[in-house]
Parts: sequence; C-alpha cells; structure tokens
Amino acid sequence: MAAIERKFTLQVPSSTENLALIREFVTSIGRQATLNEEEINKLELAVDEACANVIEHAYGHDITKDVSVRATFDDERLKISVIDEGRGFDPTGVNQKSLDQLVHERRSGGLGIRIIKTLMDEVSYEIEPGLKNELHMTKLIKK
Amino acid sequence: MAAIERKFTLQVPSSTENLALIREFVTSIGRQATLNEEEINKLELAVDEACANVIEHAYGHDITKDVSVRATFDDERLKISVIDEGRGFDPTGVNQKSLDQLVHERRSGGLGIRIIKTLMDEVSYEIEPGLKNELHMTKLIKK
Amino acid sequence: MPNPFAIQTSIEDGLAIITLEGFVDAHTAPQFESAVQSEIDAGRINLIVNCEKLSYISSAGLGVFMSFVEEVRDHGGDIKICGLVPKVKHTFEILGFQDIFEMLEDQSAAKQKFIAS
Amino acid sequence: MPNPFAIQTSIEDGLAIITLEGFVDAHTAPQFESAVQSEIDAGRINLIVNCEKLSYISSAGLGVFMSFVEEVRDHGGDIKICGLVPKVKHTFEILGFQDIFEMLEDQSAAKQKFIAS
Ligand SMILES: Nc1ncnc2c1ncn2[C@@H]1O[C@H](COP(=O)(O)OP(=O)(O)O)[C@@H](O)[C@H]1O
Ligand SMILES: Nc1ncnc2c1ncn2[C@@H]1O[C@H](COP(=O)(O)OP(=O)(O)O)[C@@H](O)[C@H]1O
Repeated sequence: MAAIERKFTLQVPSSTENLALIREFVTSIGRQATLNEEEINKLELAVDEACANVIEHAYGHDITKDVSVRATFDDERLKISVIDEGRGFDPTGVNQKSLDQLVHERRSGGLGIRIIKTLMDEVSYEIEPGLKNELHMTKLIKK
Repeated sequence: MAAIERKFTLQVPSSTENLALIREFVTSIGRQATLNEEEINKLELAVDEACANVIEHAYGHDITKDVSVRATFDDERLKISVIDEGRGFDPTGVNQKSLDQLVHERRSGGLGIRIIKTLMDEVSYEIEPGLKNELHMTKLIKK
Repeated sequence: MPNPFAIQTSIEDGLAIITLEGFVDAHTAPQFESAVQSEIDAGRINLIVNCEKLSYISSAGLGVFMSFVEEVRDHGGDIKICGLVPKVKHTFEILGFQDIFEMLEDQSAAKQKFIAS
Repeated sequence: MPNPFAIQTSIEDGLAIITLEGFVDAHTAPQFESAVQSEIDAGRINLIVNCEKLSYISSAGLGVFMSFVEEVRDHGGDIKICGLVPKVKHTFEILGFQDIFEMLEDQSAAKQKFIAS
C-alpha cells in the first residue's frame, strides 16, 4: 500500500526576515518525513539558499512580492519547490567558479546554486520570467 | 502613508503533529508585526486552539485533509484566519461552562473557544459546512 | 524544536512527581494524560506536576489537570502544580486555575504542602 | 527564536575576536560583514571568528569569510575560525573552506596560532 502523500505550503513576503521561518517550516517537514538530522540540515540549507536567491535576485528585495515554498513527501522522497513570479534567469548560464577563484576575486557570493546542487538529490528549474519560476528539489528518503 | 500590508499563508495536513509548526509560524508573524511578547503568547495560544479544534472536530483527525492559516498585518492590526473544509458547527450553540462545572464533570475539554475569545480582540466565524469554514481573529497592535 | 516534549515520573516519599518538559499541546497531552492515569491506577493519589521546564501549554494540557483532580480529591489526594514559568502561569491564570489548584514555587514547597496536610 | 542572532567584538592581545551567536543567514550576514569591516578599518588584520555559539550559517555568512580573507592576508594578517559545532563545520566543509581557512578547536588554540606565527 502506497503511503499517503502529505502536502505543505508556506507563502511569505519576500524578505530575508522570513528565512528563519522558512527554515523552521522545512525542518519540521524533514522530521515528519523521517529524514535523519544530517539530511534535515542539508534540506534546511538548500531551501534557505533557494529562497535567499529569490528574495535577492528574482525580486531584488521587493517586500511586496511573495515567496512560496511547497513540499510533499511519501515513504520514498521529499519534494520541495520554491516558487516566485520574479525576473527569472538562465540557470545554465551561471558559471560556477571555484572557491579559490571566488576568494581571489573577493566575492561574497556565488556559492548558493552549488550548495543546492550538492545537497539535494535532484534539482531542476522551470523558468517563465515574470510569470512563474520554480526550483524543484528532491531528497530521497533512505530507510 | 499607509503601511504595506504583509500577507502570510501556511497550509499543512490536519494532524496535531503540525501544531508546533503552526505556532512557530504565528509567533514569527507576531514578532514582525511588532507585538510584544505577551501579545505574541496570546496569539500563539489562540491560533493553536483554533487549529486543534479544526484537526479534532472539523476533520475528526483525518490527516488527508488540510488546515490553512492566513495572516495579514499592517501598522494597526494583525488579522489571522483559520480555514477548513470540514463539517462545521454552530458556534452560537456551544454553551460555555464554568471551570468549576467542567472540573466537576471531569471534562478534559471545553476551554478552547473561551481561550480564543478571551485572548483575541475580535473573533468571528463564517461557516459553510463541508465547503469552507473560517475563523477570523484580530489582534490590535498597540503603539 | 529538537526536543519538543518530554515527561518523567518519579516517586518520592510516596508522592508521584510528574515532570513536564517542552510543549504540552493537543499532540503531546495524551502522553501526559496516560502518565497521570498510570499513577492513579497504581493507587497514587498525591501528585505533583513539576512544570519548571514546561515552556508551553494549551487547553489540551490544562484538560488533563481538570479531568483528574476531582477523582484524586474524592480519595483524599490532590494534584499540586509547581515551578510554572511566567508565560505558562499566565495561561493557567487566564482560565482561573489558581482558584482550583495549588501552585507552588518549586518542588520542595509542593512536597512540604503534602507533608503538612 | 527569541534571540536568533548576536555578534560581539573584543580585542585581546591585539587580536580582534568576533563572536557569533545564533543564525548567520542572508538576513543577519550584513551585521557580520560590517563587524569585520570595522576591525579592518581600525587597522586590525588578525581576526578570530569564534563560532562556539553559532548554530547555523548559510552562504551569505560564508561569503563574509571569503570576501575579506585576501585583503587581510595581503597585509600579513589572517582570519582564523574556531569552535565550530559539527553542524556548522559540515557546512564549511561542503564548500572546501578547510583548504583556505584554519579552523581551530577553541579560542585559545586560535590565539596560540597567531602568537606562534
Ligand atoms: N531565483 C533566482 N532568480 C534570478 N536569478 C538568480 C536566482 N538564483 C540565482 N540567480 C542568479 O545566479 C547567480 C548565482 O547564484 P548563486 O550561486 O546562488 O550565488 P549568489 O546568490 O551568491 O550570487 C546570482 O548571482 C543570480 O544572478
Ligand atoms: N472548528 C470546529 N469545527 C467543528 N466543531 C467545532 C470546532 N471548534 C469547536 N467545535 C465544537 O465546539 C465544542 C467546544 O469547543 P472548545 O471550546 O474548543 O472545547 P473542546 O475543543 O475542548 O471541546 C467542541 O467540542 C466542538 O463540538
């Protein structure tokens, strides 16, 4: 018998002030999905990075906009999507520099997407600039 | 100049397991709305009671159903609604017993609605059984 | 919320001491209820509920106090509450629990009350 | 989350010790950044960031370490990190920060390193 899928949604104004709440939301879901602490920590960080990117890049810190986080899980996987209606971008066009390079260039950013891809099992973007941009992330639930 | 209204939504499966998350959601909003700690505590308890009632009474602990909490605030008031699609009830038909009576009858319940009405500044129900039941609560923001 | 709720029971001088930690809400109140029930089933009717580490209580938790107090009092016992932090104390007081329950500063004051009576 | 973030700076033996507490994320990282900037502006190029009470860091916080380290090293100084709890240490390691930054057990070990060099 397949497990019931459980669904969670959080929608908040686009402000870094809400990142702490987003993390609480995600860790609570991770716990219910029976992820272990280490996996929950990864999920928390990946979703934080995804939402921080939306707040900063998709919306340019416009608090009148909304960030949505949707999560579902069953016995096998936890899927989480971060959704915005902001400017969008071409994720294939972002070139990933090494940490050495970033340090050398005195950059304070450039790690977010790498973190997301490193920590989650599946990552994909669906971009429709100004309409709806979705970042889908999956974590497999190991038994 | 009127303050921007900020809007928050949380939707979770109807399970008491999610009450802790609902409380985190509400306290985070209370803090952003600049309520003081005592007012935040009241808000937290009132919304917990409202959601516990939905989980228990409106849905009879059916985890496939959803509980929604919506909040908006501006400079003057924080409005919060708890929404279900469950069986509904007639709030005017609930008779409020005194604590003495409840204790005498060895009741373990019967305090929830009283708590909500005591702690919030405005409370109203909009009931359409099986379709949409909404409990609207307001807390005034004192400067 | 790594450890939202914990409950412990110990027996000291014939008194059952139930120590609550974290959140008692509609999710965790059933565990509190069965802890009280166990003590009563075992014939212990003098109960202290130590709330020093209790950070939150909703009506589901208050209901546990309400539903057992008459029963233990009928048998000459009591439920006394101790160590409430201000936030939690306020919740008890909103509903008038101070008129029905004795609330003591700490566990030793609560024990003293039982011994003195 | 009553106290999600706090930052403190002290000067000991000519070293700037910045102590982080709680969450460093995109919301709080700017405060961390300006604390580091202040020390550098004041001519202090030997910095210890004490992370014993740091419970969470995201890339916004890591970026503060990244963006200043070359500048202080150019002037013969360094930024050393100490007291990382396992969860936070793991975040640093995912990105390879251990290859670029010295991470010490505690503040005295970090001070020792500066004095020895
Ligand atoms: N949600 C998004 N919307 C628009 N642009 C984005 C989004 N996420 C990332 N980007 C773009 O990709 C770049 C790299 O992102 P990232 O790796 O997270 O590093 P950082 O955010 O620190 O610059 C960003 O600088 C931005 O230009
Ligand atoms: N959201 C709801 N949906 C359906 N029935 C409700 C709801 N809220 C309250 N009720 C009804 O009102 C009664 C009183 O509620 P309350 O004062 O919260 O006490 P308790 O929940 O402990 O019984 C409940 O027993 C239930 O019959």
